[in-house]
Amino acid sequence: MTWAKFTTERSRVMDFSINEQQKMLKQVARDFLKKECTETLVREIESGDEGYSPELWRKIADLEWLGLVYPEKYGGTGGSILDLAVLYGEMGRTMFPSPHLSTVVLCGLAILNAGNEEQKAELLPKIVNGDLILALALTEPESSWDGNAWDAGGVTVRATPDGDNYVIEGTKIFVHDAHIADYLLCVAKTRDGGNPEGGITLFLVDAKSPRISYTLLDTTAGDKQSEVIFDNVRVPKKNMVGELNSGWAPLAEVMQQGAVLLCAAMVGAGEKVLEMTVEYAKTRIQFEQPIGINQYVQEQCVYLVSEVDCSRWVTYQAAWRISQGLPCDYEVAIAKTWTSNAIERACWRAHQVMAGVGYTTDRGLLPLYTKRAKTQQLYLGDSAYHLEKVARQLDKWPAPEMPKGKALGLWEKVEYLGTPEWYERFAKG
Amino acid sequence: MTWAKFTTERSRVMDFSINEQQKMLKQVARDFLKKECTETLVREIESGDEGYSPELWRKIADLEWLGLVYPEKYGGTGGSILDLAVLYGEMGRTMFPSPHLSTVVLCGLAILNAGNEEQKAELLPKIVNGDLILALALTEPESSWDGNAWDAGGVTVRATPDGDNYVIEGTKIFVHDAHIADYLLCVAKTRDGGNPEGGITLFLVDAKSPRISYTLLDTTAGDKQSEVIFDNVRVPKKNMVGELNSGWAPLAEVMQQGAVLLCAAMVGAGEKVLEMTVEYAKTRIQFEQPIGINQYVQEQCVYLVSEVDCSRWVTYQAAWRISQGLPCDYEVAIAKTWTSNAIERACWRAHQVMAGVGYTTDRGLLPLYTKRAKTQQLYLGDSAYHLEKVARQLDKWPAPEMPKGKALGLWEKVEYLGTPEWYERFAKG
Amino acid sequence: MDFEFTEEQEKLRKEIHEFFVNELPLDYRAGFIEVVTRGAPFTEEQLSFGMALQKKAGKKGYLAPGWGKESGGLGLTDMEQGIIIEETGYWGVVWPVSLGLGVCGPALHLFGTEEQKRKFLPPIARGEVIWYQAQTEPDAGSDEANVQLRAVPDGDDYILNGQKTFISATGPADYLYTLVRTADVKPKHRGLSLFLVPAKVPGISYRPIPCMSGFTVDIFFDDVRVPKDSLLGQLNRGFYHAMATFEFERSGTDDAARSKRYLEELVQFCKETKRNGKPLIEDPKVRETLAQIAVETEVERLCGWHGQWYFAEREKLGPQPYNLLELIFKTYGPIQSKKMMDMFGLYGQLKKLSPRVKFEGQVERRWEAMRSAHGGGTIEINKVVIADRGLGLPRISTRLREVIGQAVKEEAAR
Amino acid sequence: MDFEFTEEQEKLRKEIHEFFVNELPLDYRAGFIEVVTRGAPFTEEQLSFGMALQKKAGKKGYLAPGWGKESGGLGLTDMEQGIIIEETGYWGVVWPVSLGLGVCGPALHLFGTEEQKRKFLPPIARGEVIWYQAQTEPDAGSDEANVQLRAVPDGDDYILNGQKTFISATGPADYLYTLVRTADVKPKHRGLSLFLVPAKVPGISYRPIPCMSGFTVDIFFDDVRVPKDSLLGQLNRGFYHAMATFEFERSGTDDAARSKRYLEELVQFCKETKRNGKPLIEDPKVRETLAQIAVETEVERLCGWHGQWYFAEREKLGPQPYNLLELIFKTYGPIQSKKMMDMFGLYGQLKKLSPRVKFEGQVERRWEAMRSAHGGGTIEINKVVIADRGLGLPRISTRLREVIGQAVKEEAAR
Repeated sequence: MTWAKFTTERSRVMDFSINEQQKMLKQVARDFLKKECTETLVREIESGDEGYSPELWRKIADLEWLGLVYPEKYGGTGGSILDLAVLYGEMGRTMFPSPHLSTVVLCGLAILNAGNEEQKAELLPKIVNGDLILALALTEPESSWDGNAWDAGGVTVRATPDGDNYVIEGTKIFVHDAHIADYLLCVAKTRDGGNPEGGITLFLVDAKSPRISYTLLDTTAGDKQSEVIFDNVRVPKKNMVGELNSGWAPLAEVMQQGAVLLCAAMVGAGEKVLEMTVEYAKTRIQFEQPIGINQYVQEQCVYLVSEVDCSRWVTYQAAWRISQGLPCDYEVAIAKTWTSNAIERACWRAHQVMAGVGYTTDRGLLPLYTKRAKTQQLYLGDSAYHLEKVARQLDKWPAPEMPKGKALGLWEKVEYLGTPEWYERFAKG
Repeated sequence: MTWAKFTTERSRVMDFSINEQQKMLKQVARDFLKKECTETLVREIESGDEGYSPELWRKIADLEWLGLVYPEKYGGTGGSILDLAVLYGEMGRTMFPSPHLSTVVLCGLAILNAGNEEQKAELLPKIVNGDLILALALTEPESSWDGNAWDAGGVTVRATPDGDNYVIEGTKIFVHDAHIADYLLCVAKTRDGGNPEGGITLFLVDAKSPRISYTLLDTTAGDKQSEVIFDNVRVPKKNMVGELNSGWAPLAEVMQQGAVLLCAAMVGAGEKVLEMTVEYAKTRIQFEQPIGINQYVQEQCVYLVSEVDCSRWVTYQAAWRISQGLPCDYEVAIAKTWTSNAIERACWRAHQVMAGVGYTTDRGLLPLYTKRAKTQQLYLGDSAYHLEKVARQLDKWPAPEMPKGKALGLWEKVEYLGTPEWYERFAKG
Repeated sequence: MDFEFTEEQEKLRKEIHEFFVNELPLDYRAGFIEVVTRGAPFTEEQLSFGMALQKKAGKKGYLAPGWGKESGGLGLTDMEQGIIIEETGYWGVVWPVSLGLGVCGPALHLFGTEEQKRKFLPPIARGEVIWYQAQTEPDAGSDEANVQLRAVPDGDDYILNGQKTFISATGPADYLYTLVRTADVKPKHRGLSLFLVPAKVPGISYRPIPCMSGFTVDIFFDDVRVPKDSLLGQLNRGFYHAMATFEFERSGTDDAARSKRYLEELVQFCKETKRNGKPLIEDPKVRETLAQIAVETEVERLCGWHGQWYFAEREKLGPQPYNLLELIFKTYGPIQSKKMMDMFGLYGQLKKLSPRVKFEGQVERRWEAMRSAHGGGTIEINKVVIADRGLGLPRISTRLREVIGQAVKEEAAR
Repeated sequence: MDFEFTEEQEKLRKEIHEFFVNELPLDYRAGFIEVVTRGAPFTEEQLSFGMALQKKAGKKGYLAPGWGKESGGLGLTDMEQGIIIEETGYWGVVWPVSLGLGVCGPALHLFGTEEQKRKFLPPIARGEVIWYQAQTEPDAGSDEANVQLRAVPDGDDYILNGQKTFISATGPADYLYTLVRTADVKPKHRGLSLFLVPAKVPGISYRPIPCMSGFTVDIFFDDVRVPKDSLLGQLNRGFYHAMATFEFERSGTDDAARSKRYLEELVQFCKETKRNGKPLIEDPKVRETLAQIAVETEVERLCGWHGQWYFAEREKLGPQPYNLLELIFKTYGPIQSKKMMDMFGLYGQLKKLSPRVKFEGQVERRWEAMRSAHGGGTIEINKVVIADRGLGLPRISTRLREVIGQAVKEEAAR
């Protein structure tokens, strides 16, 4: 069907589509992951101890996925966070297990943004080549309980200068990929009093340093998070990333980027869950009909679409704004709040449709999608946390602009219910 | 179909049915209201100024509805709150507009419980005969906003002794039936400091006293609530109901009774809304079929049943406990929290089914049921208020009892997922 | 991908914005402007203000910016149109001629003769007329094809008999856009035609239907004679024409903008108003409620713009398989309105004109309006459409419905 | 009307209560006792503890208190049975023989021969055996009558071939209660029969199905020979027998009691545990969540008791038109489990055995279990039943489904 064309031309902005390069990246990733990141592999990694496949890590280095957002001078290809979001969509789709977020984004981009030239020149190419795995050690046992896990105010792990070193003391928890990391990017408190954000310093800590101990936690999604105890660990001063007491700003920036990329991964997972569910609704026969003929089933599928689509839009908007260097606090917080909840709901709806089959852990990946969504919801700020960030933006809203026309008193005296004054004139006239 | 009878006899307790007298009361009320409380009448009263029908008020006096819960010595018939709940179900069903709750329950029972013999002998027979209308003046402009409208701490209207009188000063708001009342039962503060509940006194104030002014509010449901300003109103000391500073306890009791009766009225309304909706679902034809064949419509009807049934059970449990003189704080709070929300949801579901027809205000009463439910939800404590009352009961829960058997360590070492140990033995054995 | 606008587009937005800032009265309230410009413009004063504003906007081309200049438009692209609609929505303005703009206009563009276009389009674009969309009938609600209003040819004319109901009355109508049965065939969709009928010809009468919020009418057709050129498009293709036009109703950037303005006013109220000595916005529950609504409003905004973008790109992308705007609005709107009302406690029940009312009773009005939000079809019909067109789930076709209906009847008769 | 119990009933309750207090171990956790007594008793130790406890309870008659003494019961009324079940539920105990008690036992009472009753009932009541209810098949889930497991007569025996799936395995089974196709007729419901089959006869094999929480099995029947007296009730009436028995599954006072105990432990945890220096229960959001769950748990309790009461009065009142317990449980359970998990923030994701786990990981376990709570049928099937039996809404009968199925196929083929 062709539509009448009322309008003369198209506008190039407010564009919801991805560009040609992004489409290519997406297709390559889709093909690669379909072949390499099989259901079997995902299961193996889930139940294994490493939590990732070193072999695939190598392969994605070859595909340039590890340097996608780094400048060419460090071996990267200079892509944007939006490009990376496209890739994360595909990784989320297959639940590709890897320390990409920890290494490339949370630690790597922090180094890129805050590190000195020497650090960048040394570390970033290694990341790009797949030779280095990093892990962000931020959250702590107390702060994770008290609700300020992602705030500077929650940091109590302390770094104290001692000659050419700093000595780090305290416990981090829920540290993703710590067990396989070469370095930990440790967020430490280096000043008392004042705004806590002004007293945070980042340290690159050799993961094999003496007096660090690791304990793997056992989590819903079987992803690998650790408790990491720093028992007076000595770190050379040159391992400080950025200036003393200036660590929070670059960290906050990568956490926003990370949050949006988590959303992108959730969106990719949601797309897959939607496909699985609709496919099941169309092919599962009960009472001589595909179950998708039932409105109860349709309802779940319809809301699944809306959860996934809306998540995609809020996520891409946030990723695009980051990529454009535009203010994005509001959009990132909205993306993480909405998407975290929406994809959890989406998985729940899929379970309603797929019932018994969706419940088994050996005949499909739905349980794992459900559990991954939960972890991703919690990571880098849960819904409640980001909702408060949204609220802080509302705090800053100016008073709504008021019109300037003459006051007319049109609303003062009359309720709007019943039959309007003009009606009789019209109906009888 | 007959059921095999495994068990030898029936038990007489945990009985969800109403007794024979209650059934009779219900039937009489149903017949009377069907005839007298027509849709036309309800509409007339809604849009009129009085908010009730004096003629019907007289008739229900003849039916002994005004003395149902009073002792015979005052002209009553000695019924229970449970009996009254049955009647309120029927009144709620037709949205019978009357000052029954204000007069008979909130004020009348307060007088019965706290008043002196002289007050009771004078006032209660008049109530029973339909000669007296009373209104409870408790809530205030500030307390209604700050969330302590129903707490002693929210009372700022002050009564100060002056010779043989008390002088009452301050503003009450959301006073139901004040505009037609002969007396107001005014809840006043008579002591500063200490527990506010110990500083409340009840006064019967002649509604026509000088220096009282009334302003009708315009509410969602078109019920008649007023702002009442006491500008140094003089009240004779003998009009004090109960002892000085002892007003809160009897008031709290009637408020609980009133809350449960509001629930009973909501349940009756919910039953009617359910009937209307199911009837519509069965008879409205679209696409050659009754719309009730659609699962989307069935879903609304099914939840409507559950909202109404569950509301009935929690309500009757609370009413029964009150009638038995058993502790009921938990059950009353649960009844009001649940029922308020459930009946609002029920009405909303009815609108989903009845769409346009449910939306018109001249072809059915659904809009009015919806709006009445809202008023009843707010009156005598909204959901949030009663939820906090539930929480206070949780505060008092003792620690759960622990068993005393030998510790076995059965849960210490094993996750419950995967294939159990005994399985191989069973499957292969 | 791009989530912003060009400088020129922003200039246009500012121009529209200024138009409203200058034209709307000082004592404006977002929650009530609708009363003047749509809903039920109640008083004669409200109606004349609304019509005067509409004509001013029409003169500037703001009503139908996407239409060609010959039709009274500005010949702008769909995206600019989206911006103008969004800005209009932000101020809560819904034009009395909105159905003329959103439904009749597109139908005329798609199916009208040159003469019809010349005659009808410019007055719509200039905002000089009011159109009703007369579609629903007592037995044709969700089942839109079950129309019984009948047109019988009689010489050079048609004679119309029947009834329409629940017709939104945005002021005194000039014309009706109406779906009429012109043949008794099966499937019944194939016997309907669209007619453009003057609102006040002999034989047409009206009856008011008071509603929970807003105002609708019954329209009765009693031997109404209209000339044959009142037919829009092909005879007996009216249902399909209407469905094709429906696409134009489905994109909309105004809904979220309206919600946004409303939220802005509520946030401001919560900053200025104290509870227990502290600004309301510092209350954790209020804070959470407002932020959650802000999130949903942003989602709604993107739904609207996604629809607009898709619409703009339709030649490249094909017809839009589904549009989530309505689903989101009808899912979250009722919940939001309840949460807002709950924030106000006992004061939530006070209506606009009540003494002691807070926030001008806007929460009460919104709650009431959202109790029964079925404009443009129930949410259930919306879900049916998405399941069918968007997901290709098995569909109960018209033919199948007839089979089932028959079987149900037989079974009941057993 | 009465919402309490007699003194004697309270005495009975206390007796059962004491039984569990004395028999359950000190290191008991409500959230995990199920692992031992049902769900997936994982270790051999857990299994033997569960079976030993079951036998102790059986010896006292607590397993089937409503059955006659000749069958190993106590001959008590339905209400006393409700009390014992409630008390058992409070402690989170679900007997390994629960399906024997709740399904096979009633079916035996209703349809069994005297010999079958004598043979099967007492071991169930004594808790000496484990029964599986083998109903679901790959193509017979919600459509329970679509059974393909087939029994063919062969001399004095039947030969069974086919498969059952998603069968809850509460321990090593002794017997299977299973629905089998014994005739190919239309409607397909009329060709099914119930069989009682020893779990370990030649030709039966099992395959484990690991699930999100809990454990189920596939059961394969490969030329399984069973004697003709394995048939329970009438030949080809099995579906109707199963439906009649279903009524016994639908009343239950244990669900809410289990939720209540769980809530009590959580409330206690929230009193003992501080967040930001204050007991968790003082956090407004936590407080609201706990209170809301308490309200829903009380509603669930009354649903259970209403069902029990109705069941007890069934001769006076007729068959129960609907039971809301499952609807309520499956509607609120998932929401509750999410809210509880959210209370724990990052700690919510820690499983029972994880270092640093809080509240023994009970919230994680419950959340996971409630992601997919379809035991006893999906909530959708529950709604279909209530709409049909409870409300008499128009029903898509079997015959009609066949008509529709055929029409859909034809349409797809067009």
